[in-house]
Amino acid sequence: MSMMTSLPQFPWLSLLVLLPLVGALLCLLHSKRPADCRALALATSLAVFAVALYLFVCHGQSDGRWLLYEDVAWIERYGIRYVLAMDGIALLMVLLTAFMQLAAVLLAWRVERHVSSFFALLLLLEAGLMGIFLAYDLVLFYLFWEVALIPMFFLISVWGGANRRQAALKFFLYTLVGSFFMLIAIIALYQIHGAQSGVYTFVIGDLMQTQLTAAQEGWLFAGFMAAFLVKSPLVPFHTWLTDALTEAPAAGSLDLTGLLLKTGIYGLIRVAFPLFPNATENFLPVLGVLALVGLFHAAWAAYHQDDIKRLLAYSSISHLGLVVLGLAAWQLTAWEGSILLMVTHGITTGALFVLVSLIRERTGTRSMQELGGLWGQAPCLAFMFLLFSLASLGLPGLANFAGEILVLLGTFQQHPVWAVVALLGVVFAAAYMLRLVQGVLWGSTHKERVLPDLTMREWLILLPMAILVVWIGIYPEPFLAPLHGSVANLLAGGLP
Amino acid sequence: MMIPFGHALAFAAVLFVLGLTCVLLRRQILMILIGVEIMLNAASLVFVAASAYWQQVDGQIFSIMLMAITAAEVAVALAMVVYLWRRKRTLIADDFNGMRG
Amino acid sequence: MNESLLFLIPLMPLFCAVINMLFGMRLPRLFAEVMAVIGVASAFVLTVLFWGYAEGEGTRAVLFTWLNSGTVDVSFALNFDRLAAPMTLMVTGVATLIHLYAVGYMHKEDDYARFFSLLNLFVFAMLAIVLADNMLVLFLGWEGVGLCSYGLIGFWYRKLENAKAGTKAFLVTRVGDVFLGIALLWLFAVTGTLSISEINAQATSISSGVVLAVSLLLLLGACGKSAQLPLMTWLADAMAGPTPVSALIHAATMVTAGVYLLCRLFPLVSLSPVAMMAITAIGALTAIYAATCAMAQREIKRVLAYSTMSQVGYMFMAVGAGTVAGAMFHLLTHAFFKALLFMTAGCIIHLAGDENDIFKMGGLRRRGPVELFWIFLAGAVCLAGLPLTGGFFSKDGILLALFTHPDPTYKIFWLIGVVTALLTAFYTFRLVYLVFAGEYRGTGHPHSLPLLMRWPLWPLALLGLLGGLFNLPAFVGGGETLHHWYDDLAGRAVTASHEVEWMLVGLAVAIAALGWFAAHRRYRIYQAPTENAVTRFLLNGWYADALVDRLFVRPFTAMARFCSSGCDRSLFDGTLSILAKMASGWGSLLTQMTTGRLTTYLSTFAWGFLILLGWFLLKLVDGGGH
Amino acid sequence: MSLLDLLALLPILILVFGGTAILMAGAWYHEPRPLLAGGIATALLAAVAAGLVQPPVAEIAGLFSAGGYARFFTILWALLAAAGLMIAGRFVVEKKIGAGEYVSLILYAAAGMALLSSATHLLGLFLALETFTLAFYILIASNRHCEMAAEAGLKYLLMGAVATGFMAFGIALIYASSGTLALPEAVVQLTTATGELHAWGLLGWGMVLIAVGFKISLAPFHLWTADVYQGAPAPVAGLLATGSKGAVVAALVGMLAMAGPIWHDLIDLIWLLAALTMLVGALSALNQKNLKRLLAYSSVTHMGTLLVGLLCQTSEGLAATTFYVVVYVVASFGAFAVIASLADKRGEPMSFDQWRGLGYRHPVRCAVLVLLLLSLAGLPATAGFMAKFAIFHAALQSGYIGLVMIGILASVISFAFYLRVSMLLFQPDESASRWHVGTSLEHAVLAVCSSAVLLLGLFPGVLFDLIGRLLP
Repeated sequence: MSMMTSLPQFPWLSLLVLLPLVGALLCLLHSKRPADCRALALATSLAVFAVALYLFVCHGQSDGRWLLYEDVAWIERYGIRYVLAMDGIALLMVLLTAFMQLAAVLLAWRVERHVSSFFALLLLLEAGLMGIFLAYDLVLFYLFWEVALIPMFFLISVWGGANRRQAALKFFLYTLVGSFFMLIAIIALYQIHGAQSGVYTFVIGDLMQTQLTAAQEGWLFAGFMAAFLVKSPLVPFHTWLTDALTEAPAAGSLDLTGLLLKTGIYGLIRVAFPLFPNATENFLPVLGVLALVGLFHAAWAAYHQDDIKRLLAYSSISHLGLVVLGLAAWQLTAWEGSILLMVTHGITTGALFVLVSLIRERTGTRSMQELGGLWGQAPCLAFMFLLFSLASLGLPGLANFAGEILVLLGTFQQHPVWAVVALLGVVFAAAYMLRLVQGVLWGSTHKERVLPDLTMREWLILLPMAILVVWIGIYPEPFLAPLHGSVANLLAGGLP
Repeated sequence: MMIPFGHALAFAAVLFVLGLTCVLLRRQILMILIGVEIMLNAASLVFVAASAYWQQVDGQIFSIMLMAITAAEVAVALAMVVYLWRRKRTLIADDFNGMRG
Repeated sequence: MNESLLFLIPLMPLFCAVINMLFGMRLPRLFAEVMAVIGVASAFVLTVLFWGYAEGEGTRAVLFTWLNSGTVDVSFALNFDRLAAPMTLMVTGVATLIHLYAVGYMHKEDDYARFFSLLNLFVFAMLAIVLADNMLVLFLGWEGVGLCSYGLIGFWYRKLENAKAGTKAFLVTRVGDVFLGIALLWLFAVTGTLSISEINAQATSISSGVVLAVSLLLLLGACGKSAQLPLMTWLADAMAGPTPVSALIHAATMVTAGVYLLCRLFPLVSLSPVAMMAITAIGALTAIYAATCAMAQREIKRVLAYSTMSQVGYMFMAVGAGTVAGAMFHLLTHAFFKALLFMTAGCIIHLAGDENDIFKMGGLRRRGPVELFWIFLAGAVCLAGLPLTGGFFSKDGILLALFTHPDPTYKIFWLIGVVTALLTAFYTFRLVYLVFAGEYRGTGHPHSLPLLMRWPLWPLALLGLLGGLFNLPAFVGGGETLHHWYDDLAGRAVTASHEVEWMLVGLAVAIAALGWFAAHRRYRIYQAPTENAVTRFLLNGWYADALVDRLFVRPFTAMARFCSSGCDRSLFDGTLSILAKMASGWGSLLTQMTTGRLTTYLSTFAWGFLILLGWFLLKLVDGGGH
Repeated sequence: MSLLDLLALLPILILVFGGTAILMAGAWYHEPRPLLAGGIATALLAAVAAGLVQPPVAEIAGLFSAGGYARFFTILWALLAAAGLMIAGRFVVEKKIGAGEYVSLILYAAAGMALLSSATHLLGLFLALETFTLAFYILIASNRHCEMAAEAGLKYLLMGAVATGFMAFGIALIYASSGTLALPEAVVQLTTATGELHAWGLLGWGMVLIAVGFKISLAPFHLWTADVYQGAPAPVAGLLATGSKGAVVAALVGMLAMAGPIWHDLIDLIWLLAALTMLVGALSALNQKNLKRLLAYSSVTHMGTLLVGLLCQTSEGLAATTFYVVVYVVASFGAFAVIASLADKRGEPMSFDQWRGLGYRHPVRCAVLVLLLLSLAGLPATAGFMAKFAIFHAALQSGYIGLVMIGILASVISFAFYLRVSMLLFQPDESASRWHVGTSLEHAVLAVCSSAVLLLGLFPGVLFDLIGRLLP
């Protein structure tokens, strides 16, 4: 760590956080000219993506050490530091964020009300997410953690569906309750560490050396888990997600499912597990069981939905159950699979949300009862829908399978029963996804509806996603390579 | 003759409670104000008694200040009473209940 | 030649599928059709060209790393060996013929690009199964064929029943896939590799319990794809797809993938006698179950579907009896004659004016081209196992293997096999009579048959009839070519005295004749079908669908409703709204205290004062205690 | 009282004499704007004086401290008074309030608050408290065109009078038991006093607590708050919600900082008060349909949180409390300033029906309001978060886990109502009417408040360091 700080280097990580912030500000300043705002948001997202891509290309291989590390004193009274750090996992999440953000901006192109605010919020959200994935000081982490909520709250509550206000409040308060527990745990850990070593700091790497009694560790761990598991989301604390995802505007759903959900799991990986190794070890079996419960519960509930957006929301929960299961297995392959699955789930489910919003734009409904026969009317749209649905149900050769099979292979070596039960979930996934496809694509076409096929802009959103889905499906190596070192490191409980 | 300190305190306490009771039980703004005056006087009494007990002047100074404050307060209060009477033609405290909840 | 070129075999169909998928509708129809046929035909030609690679130990080719994480290191690799080569040849060959047939069959269909790209994609996926070097590539193909089957069954998606049949097929086979998946995970956990040849090599060092468990899991996986009990309900409904699809996927290739899988992992599976017994039992039960069902079906394609199930049951029995060569032999001949039967059935349906019900056919011998009857009959005699046909030899080999199995229990399976053969002969000729004999009973107007639907039947008819030559048993002077080709992969060598063999042949001939005779008696002259409990029971496939519905579907949907409405809506959201209501209830209670009346406000002073005094007294009492 | 004392008292003197001068001038000169400008100038001058003039003595006449801590709050209240006058301009002109009286009362109130924050003697404390209370009696009812203002004035007056009674009697009892009015001693003596005297003294402190509870509206003495804030004109309510409460808390901080941890006997009581106040305030705000009332209840919650900080008695807790006071003052005053800046002939926008969709009519000010509300809620990256963080940190360090949990519960509920308002502002509603565009002075105040909230949120270190050095 220290040797990284000694080298003055270009603050790439700060750039990742600041660029969207600046973009957001500029958007607000141009509130009278919506067209400029769109261009501005797109330019900013492109710039962020370019930076992320550059970092990805430069640091595609990781030996587990920090790829980049920035450390500045911030609030000295409390020993709070501005520490941004990136390892292979963060790199992947940053890349995903930048990529999804591009899609979100393009998707939001046709937003008509309060364009500048919409894009400003979208960019603010990106800044918050980047911060979450990069922060290595707990207070900084918490700050970004909460900051990311606000834009999402307004995106839902202003631009959302019919039930938007209730959904937005539920989303915010639910996650807030969890994160408050985390705040308390952060402060308590800080005090314990300070009292022990005399050094008051919030930097995760330093706090890892705290000597905790079993009880202390358990309580603190519980505080962190409250935040991360609500965000993940863990059954039974998941109902905020289904409502929020259902009501959010298209770009909001995309970011929510593709990125914001991942922050919870990322928090587990980056914060909770390394800080409390013993409590983690004790909790892992419970976590695995909870993940399985979530996986099945959500899959079942998804099967019952009529609103396709809600169905997808449940499918997200189910998939994340598998991700958490992989983590709970505490095994290299499973972890790498989990992280890969996070990325691929972001892309596939994100794309499905895009498609749902396109369908909604065209038909005015999201109810499966009223949809159907889309294949005959908008074949390209329908093809994309089918492709991403298949990816989502874990068809080999498409992206999700790569992650899923790694999770299962890894998990089986530690907990065969978990893996077997999780595999049953695969049938469930097929059941609800096929029901979705059947309800939307097949059946007789509604003659009275005129459905234009994909436009240029929509191709621009979906095509890169489709290419990625196939690419990761058959050649995930570039996305796995940065993980090897970092994951091995985290599993060994060492400092990067 | 020296009145025992305890007696003075007890008397003042009774006076204070009486004043408070007046404040609580009467509905008339003026009567409530009178109740407050009684409470303040009880305080004055304690100050004077304590001043004597501790052989200091601090308490007496305080009680003089208290009188001044009371006077200022009464002045404002009476102006308010007049103003309210002009507006609403009532001096029952509970009639002023336009805001609640 | 570079062995990587072997990848051209599966990739050619894939390439053409992708081209058709992306550009098929934009380019002339002829282009799509030619693309589709070229994709498969070139794979066939390549297989022939590369045949030499399969000899000996076969050839392994690696394209690139697929998944690499920790101990997992899986590549896109294929293994072109003696087991894979004939299968590849059969798949590509039959597929080429069926593609040609499909060009004719689909000539009025608008959505041809989707059809052909899916069909090509299917061939790719099937070849992936056949050629897979490791379990994961096999799984890729395994799921891929499922997907294509799904897409093609529901090809005419505007009728929701078709789409539903596709969904059902996908789901039921996916249940099987789960077991295959578990087996895959388990094998990886035990052997540390996913390479099939390495797993087979290490098989002997795996503990017998694990071998048994994995074998049973593999069996269940195979059951799903091959429509064996208990995962057989989807196949009959799958007939909703276009006929070329039924011919290719649901007769010749995909449904035999399960058999192929068991043969592939035979060195592992054969280590567990119990598993072998289970395989035989499943095969036997399915064979007789499906044969009984086939006897009562009214739709021509459903008859053939049940017969497929039944014949695949034979193949399972062969594997269970330990003869890979026998299983593969029957697989090949069955592929030829069943594809032939399906394709002919497509012609028949055309002629009957899109009528499926055999009771509304009849007299078709004179309505269509003359050769059609003979071709169908060629397929039928193969299926019925009339002597000297391909089906006769392959089926007889299996029965022989069962009969000569050292374990006496197998005699029971042999008996079942014999009874099934009788039933098979019966329903086959029932079909022939009902379709071709007598007068035309339907009302449909015949469509013309394009040339492309007629001539691909000939090669198949020849292959079916002469299929016995591939593995002609020694006692009739044959060279057992297939058995020798497989050599060490062929499993148990079936040896029996000539007397036994002749006796069995005699029995088989007798049985076939008996079946024919029974059908002849019953159906030569048309009689209206009888409706009774037994026929209904058989018509509905022993009510298996209803049973599945009761046992699995309904509890599943009930659970879904419970999770969604019961848990999420009522319990979780309900708790939340109770909490919210409580908070706002407390809030309004508290704001009610703000009455707006001064006296209320003033009284808070008194209350505060009283509380203070009370607390104070308490404190004093407490303090007095010290 | 020497000349040096007067020099130390200079900021107060500027406020008082400036106020008196303006009062006099107002008698002859009726043009309000110059008077207001004079008032603002006086307040700013007092702030500058407090900042620049190094007081030669540490204590003024044994009544008030002249230390850095006192000067810090003097600056704060003087600035607050200036801001209060800035946003009151249109109110005074449009409602034809006597500008001289209004300005001078504000300045007197500021003087009272400044004195209160620096009180080191119970007499000084009492006098300072009464000074600004009397000013507020009048200010609240100053809008003669408004029925509610009169009612609010009456309510504040009567409650205040009774509280004064409690305060006076409480102080008298303390004096009786300890024999001194000087602050640290009056507390310290209590620990040594025995028997009856000890009891009387504790009772006295309890009664002072009740009076203080009224002033900073601790539950259950908070009932007047919402009515008075609703009735009082927003510029006055802004001061009332921030200055009058902040000054009392500042005095308590000073008292505790000097007296050290000796409130052991009262800790249970304060614990209860804090918990009750946080919860009652948050819950009461939940169903409000009137922004000013909502802000009133929100201030109740905040006072509860402040009490938690006070309860810690550690330097950590006191620093946190001080920081919290500043942040609360800025954010809460800013919120009232937004209301004041929107007010026009129809009065102030108050009910939620009036606020609905206003975010599309006045986007910038509504955005500022949202920011300030979020700061009040304690969202990270705003000053409110750092304040809450500091309080929770101090409370945890002192072992008040229960209070922290209750505080979190209250925070969650608070978020609910702040966010509801935020949503309301940006709820599409075509019928939302336009309000006043606001003057540049009002905008300046808002700009200062919002940037302060953000800057203190991102770089709180400056203020923390300052407070750390100033705490007595």
